[in-house]
Order: sequence, then structure tokens, then C-alpha cells
Amino acid sequence: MIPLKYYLILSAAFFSIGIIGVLTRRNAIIIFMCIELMLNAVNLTLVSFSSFFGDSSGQIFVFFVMAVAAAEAAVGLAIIIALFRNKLTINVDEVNIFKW
Amino acid sequence: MEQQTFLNILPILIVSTTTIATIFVEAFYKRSDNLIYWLSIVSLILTLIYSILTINVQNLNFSNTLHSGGITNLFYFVLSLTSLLVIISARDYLLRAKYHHGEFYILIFSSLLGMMLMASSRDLILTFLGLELMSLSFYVLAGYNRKVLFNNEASLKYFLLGAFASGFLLYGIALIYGSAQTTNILLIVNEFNNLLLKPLFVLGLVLLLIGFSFKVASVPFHMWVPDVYEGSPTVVSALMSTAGKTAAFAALIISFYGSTTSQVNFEIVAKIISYLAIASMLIGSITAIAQTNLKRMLAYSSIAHAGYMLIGIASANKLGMSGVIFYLIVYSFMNVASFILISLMENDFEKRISLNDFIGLANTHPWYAAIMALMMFALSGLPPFGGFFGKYYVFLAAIKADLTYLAVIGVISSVISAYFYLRVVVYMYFRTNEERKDIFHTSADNFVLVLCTLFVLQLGITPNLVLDLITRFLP
Amino acid sequence: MIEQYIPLILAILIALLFSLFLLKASSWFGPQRPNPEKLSTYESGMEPVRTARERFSVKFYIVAIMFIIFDIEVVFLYPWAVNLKNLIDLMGFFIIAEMFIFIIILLAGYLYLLKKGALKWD
Amino acid sequence: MTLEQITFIILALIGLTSALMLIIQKNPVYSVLLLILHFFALAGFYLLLNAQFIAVLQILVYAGAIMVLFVFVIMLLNLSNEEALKDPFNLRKIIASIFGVVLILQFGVFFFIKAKDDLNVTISPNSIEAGSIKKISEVLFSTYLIPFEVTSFILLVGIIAAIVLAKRKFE
Repeated sequence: MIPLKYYLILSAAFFSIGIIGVLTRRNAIIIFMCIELMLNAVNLTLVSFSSFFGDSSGQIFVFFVMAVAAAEAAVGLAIIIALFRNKLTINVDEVNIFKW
Repeated sequence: MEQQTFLNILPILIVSTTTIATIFVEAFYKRSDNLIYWLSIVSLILTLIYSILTINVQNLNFSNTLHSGGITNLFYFVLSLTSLLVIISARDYLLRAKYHHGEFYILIFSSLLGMMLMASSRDLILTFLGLELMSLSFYVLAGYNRKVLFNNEASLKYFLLGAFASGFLLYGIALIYGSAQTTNILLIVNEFNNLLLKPLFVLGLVLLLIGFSFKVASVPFHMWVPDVYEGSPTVVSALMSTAGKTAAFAALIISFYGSTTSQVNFEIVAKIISYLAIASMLIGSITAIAQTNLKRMLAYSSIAHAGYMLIGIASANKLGMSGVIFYLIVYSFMNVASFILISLMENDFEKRISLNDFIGLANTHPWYAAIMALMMFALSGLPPFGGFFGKYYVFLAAIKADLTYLAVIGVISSVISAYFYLRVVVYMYFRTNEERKDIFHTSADNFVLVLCTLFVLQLGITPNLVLDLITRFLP
Repeated sequence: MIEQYIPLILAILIALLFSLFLLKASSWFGPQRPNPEKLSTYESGMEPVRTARERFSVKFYIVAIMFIIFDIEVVFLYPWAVNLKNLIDLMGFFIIAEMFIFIIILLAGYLYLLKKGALKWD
Repeated sequence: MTLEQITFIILALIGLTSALMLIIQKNPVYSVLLLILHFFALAGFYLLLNAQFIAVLQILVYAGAIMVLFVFVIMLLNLSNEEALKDPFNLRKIIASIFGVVLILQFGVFFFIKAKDDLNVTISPNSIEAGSIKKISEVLFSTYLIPFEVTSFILLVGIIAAIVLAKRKFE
């Protein structure tokens, strides 16, 4: 039996690693991957609550998060492609017509 | 599905059917853009009429996930009216820029659907999905013309920061689910008092607030606002800054409504909200002074306005909540009108309108100058206009809740912001140069501007009527 | 709980080890007499000058997006289809209408893609 | 130590290492592969938590579909020659890393000390039933009917985004 708090601290750690990645990396695709890492950390939290409560709605939420992540990937990568075509870079530091 | 449920959610059904219908039209009909334009206007007018007619029938549908009638219909009305105004004037703007496609309307409709769901949802899962539907449509709309680098960059920034913020929002919802064992907002609101004793719930609430702060454009996730409002097509900025904010605040008000009962010990969360409010107000209004680009200036002012509205949430009483809703209604009209006035001076997506473009506008186009001046007065919160009462109600609510310092800082920030709003008026009326400005006006734009002006004036003359209406429908 | 997955874990482990073993086996057991000519990529062809990772057309991206969208659709169909009898008992035929609305909405997207020429390979 | 604990530790190590390597890794192709490894570890956790259906979906949707899209785009933009993307080790990185470590410690303090009482639950005996496809479909298609339909609209926006932003000849 693994207590709930171990799952929670683990997913909090994944979430924090995702945040660090977003803050440190400059490649738009890698930043997006770190955001996926954060969303998955939340999914772990949701599933562990759901299992410990014996309540399905947390797992259904994960279902929806997955669908949203898929649509988000479609939109986000399309945006990255559109930018790359105009600018030939996806480094967010160079995306600086405005100040970042 | 029973007939009654069907009638209750009819506004949502109209909007979603129109979305699908426009996609079919776009796919199968060659000259689709005009047909889609008229189709969307008709369906939005239907939504407006229907949501006003059934405002008294309050119901909960689909296992308490979707509320209809009352305050929800009021939000429907505001959201679809804003979208209608934007759509009416967007057509000429897009034609001028030679980028008029049916997809624009499809995306506006899908974002409207998301916003309406946020306003009517009583389940955090649905709120999250509505928010994502709205945001995803906005990400695409911000980069609508993919050949324009400004649009690309705006949408990339909006997307990366938006997805980052929704991670926080989602974590907040997960922790709230973990402490309340449910995602139903009504159940959570009932238990608000007990739940606030749990640290897990408080952390969840704070993370939820941080996530929402992105959508309402307040500190700490405010960095995107100026860039995205400046880089997106102006009509899109008009929609994002008004309807987007309204929908996010609607969801925030619904989630935090439990705090308005008197016995709740809301202090920790209220303190965090008031810090966010103070930071937003000051950062917004001080940075706006330095801006010469009009869209950027309005963006920073949008941050400041989000701060004023957060005061209403922090005061955690009924007046505060209804004050915020009143403020949102006025703000929608003021901001739509200002952005549309800016869009009238642009003839493509890459034009940047600065303060200098307004020099001497009073001589060449006295009516447009007058409307712009009125909107600036209203935004700065000078007395006879609607904007004043929006601020007045939230400040009053703050004083009632023993948060007088918030009201004081709000007043100081309003005084600071008066400087940059009035500067536009000064440029228009008291400076002249020879260069003649073009204003690409059509009757559709004039109609929208007159309508906004009338609403702002009306809300300034009879604010009580609207406030009473809002208070009556708040549960 | 976890015990019931032991056969699965074992199967995965054996598959992994076996394939790794086969991968390396030829270099361990086979005779090795390398010379530069033998080691070049094409023995009698041009020297490769660039990386094999080519940029490829954006058409693939549109197809990949279609795959993802309809993958998710199937994921939602799955719990519906597996449990359909039970669901009809619970909620009546409304459950079928529900799924058809979902499919029609995505069908609109599919037709839109088709008419916009997303699948044309010119 | 029971088998469950050993599995948990192994999975946690895989998950943490792959996540950390992902944010350090220079080559985006390797990052994608590490993220896929991370998703497999998460699927393992879902099995530990008796959420079989979600575990399968995790592989099917995340590792099988979403990451494929990522690989596609990386190949499409040909970003493997990473030199163009200078990523120097600078002050911002140090600050962000310190911030991250503090954040993890904060979460640790929070879950182990502050919120200790809220989390004192044992795994529910219903958990196997709650994770079963039968139970999930019953709740999904009754209570969460509207969210389910809304998902299709979200996917629709994905389709339109692809055409508007990425199609070569858009109009």
C-alpha cells in the first residue's frame, strides 16, 4: 500500500520540473512539451484522487484532459509551423518584435 | 431529453448548431463568406432575443452541470451582444485587409460557445472545457492571417503562456477535487465554509485563481496582454479584451460565489486576491502612461480594469459580485467601441496606430473624435458615464467589506490612468497638423459605434436599473 | 493487485531482452573483418553528405492532425460501444442519439478538411 | 518491501529521470523520446492505481498520437541540427532551477505536513470498479454528457486551426 501523499508529491515534482522547463528552455516545441509534462502531472494527481476515493469522475476528467491536449497539440504545432514559415526560427527569444 | 431541457439550453444549441452549419456552408458553398456573415448575425440576434425572453426561468440541467436562466442568460446576452457588435464591424475590416474568410466566423462562434459554457457551467470539468474551447479559438484568431509576422508572434505568445496558465488552472481544479471529492460547483459552494479549513482546498483555490488571472488579464499572468492585443487583428483584440474577460470573470464569480455568505472565513484567499488586484491596478495604469501605441495602451488599461474588477471579488459580498458584472457590461461596450475606432484607421493587419494618428481628428472627423473622447472619459471613470458607476460599485463593496485600502488604491490608480486616457482627447482636440487622416467608415461600423455610445450613456444615466436586475438574478 | 500484472511485466521484459540480444548477437558471434570500403554507407555509390533527416512536406502534418482527431473520436467511441447494451438499459435510445451528434460534429470537420483539399496529394 | 512498493520506486525513478533529462536534453528528437518514456511510466502508475482504462488511453493517445505529431513537426521543421538554437547556461537558468527546487520542497512540506490530515485516506475498495470501462462509460454518458459533446467542438477547432494556419494553399 502506497499512501496517497507519495503519489501527490511525485506528481507535484513532475509539475515543478515542467515549470522549470518552461522557464529555462527557449525552443518553442520543447516549451510545449514541458507544458504537456505539467498536464500529465495533473492527470496523475486526478487519477490518484479518483482511485483513493473510488469515484470515477476524476478519471473521466483525465479523459477530457487528453482530448483537450490533443486539440491543443494540433493548434499549437500549427501556430509553430506558421511562425517558422515566416521567421525560420522557433526560438522564443528571437520572437521579439514586441518585448517578450 | 425532455422538451423543457431542450428549451432551457436553446441559446447554447443555437450557437453550436450555427457553428456546425457554418462549417458545412464553408465546405460546400463557393462564395461562402457573405452567407456565413448573415447566418451568424441572424443566429446571434435569435440568441439575444431568446436569452432575454427566458431570463426568468431558472433551471439546472443535465445532472446539475448546466445552469440556465437568470444570471446565466444575462451573461449570454452580454457575450452574444459583444460578439454581434464585433462581427458586424469585422467584415469591413477583413475586406479592407483582403483576408475575409468564413473561418473567421466559425472561430468566433466556437469561442462564443466556449464562453457561454463557462458562464453557464456548474461543474469544474465543463468550466475547464469551455475555457479551453474559448482559448483555442482565440489562439487561432490571434494568428488569423498567417502571412503577417505580427499575427504569428502574437498567437505563439498567447498560446504558450495560455497553455502554461491552463496547467495551473487544471492543477487547482485537481486539488479542489481532491479536497471536496466532487467537481460540482454547487456542492462545493454549499460546503465552502468547511472546505476553507482544509489547506488542500485553499491551495487549489489559489492555483485556480492564478489560472484564471491569465484569462482575465491580471497579474501574475499579464505579460501576454500588451503583445497579444497589439499583434492580433484589431477586431480580434476587441473580442478577446471584452467577451474573453467577461466569460472568465463569470466563471470566477460562479466559483467564488460561496464566499459571499457572511459566516465564511475567506480572509486568506481574499488577501491574495487583493494583492493581485493592487498589483494589476498599479502596473496597468503606470505602464500605460509610457505607451504611444493605442492598442498597447488599451491593453495595459485592460490589466488595470481587471484589477478594479478583482476588488469586487475580494470584497466577497453580493454588492461586489453584482458590481463586477455591471462593470463588465460597461467595459465591454467601452472597449469594443475604442478598438473598433482604432480598426477604422487601419487598412491592413500590419498598420500600427499610435497617438500621433489621432492628432487633429476633431477637425477632420468630429463625430468619431466625439465618440472616442466619450469612450476615453468613460474608461477613465469620470462621473456622468457608465464607467464611473462600475468603479463606484466595486469600491463601495470594498469599503463595506472593510477593505478600504483597496478602494483608496483604486481611486489613486484611476487618477493616474486619467492622464493617459485624457491625453488621447488632448491629441484629438488641441493639436493640429496638416496631414489628413483616413477613416474607413461604413454604415455597419457607424451603427456599432452609435449603439455602444448609447449603451454607455444609458448605463451612466440609469445604473440602478441594471444593478437591480443583476442583484435580483444572483442566487 | 499488482501481482496480476506479473505475467505482463515478464512478457515485456523477455521481449525487450530477446530483441536486444538478437540485435547484438550477430556482432558478438559473427566474424568481424572490417575494412574502410566495407564500412562506407554505399559501397559503390556516392558518399552521403548530409544528415538523413530530411525536411518533409506540411501535407503530412495535416494527415497527422486528422489521425489524432479521429483517434480521440475512437477513444470516446470505445467505452460507448463496449457497454452499449447496458447503457441502453440505463438511459434508453437517447444514448445512441448522443453519440451520433458527436459523430456528426466531427463529420462536419472531416468534410471540411476533404473539401479544402487536405487529402489531395498534388 | 512489497512488490507494489518496488514497482512504485522503479516507476518513480524512470519518471523523474526522463522528466529531468527532457528539460536538459539539447536535441528535440531525444526529448520527444524521453517524454514518451515518461508517459509509459505514468501508464504504469495508473495501473498501480487500478485505473486500467486510463492506462491504456495514456499509451494510445499520448504516446501513440500526440507524440507522433510532435515528431512530425520536429522532422517537418528539421530542427535536429540544434546549433541554430543557442541555449547558453545563464543566470536565468540558475534562478529558474533554484525556484523549481524551492517549489518542489514547498509542495513536499505542504503534502507531508500542512495537508497531512486531508490526505489520510486509504485506497478505496471501489477503486477497481471506478477504473473499469463499464463504470466510466456509465458516468461519462450520463453526468458528463455536455462535456462529452463539447469535446467534439474542441477537436473541431483543432481541424480548423490546421487548415487556417498550416495549409499551404489556404484560399
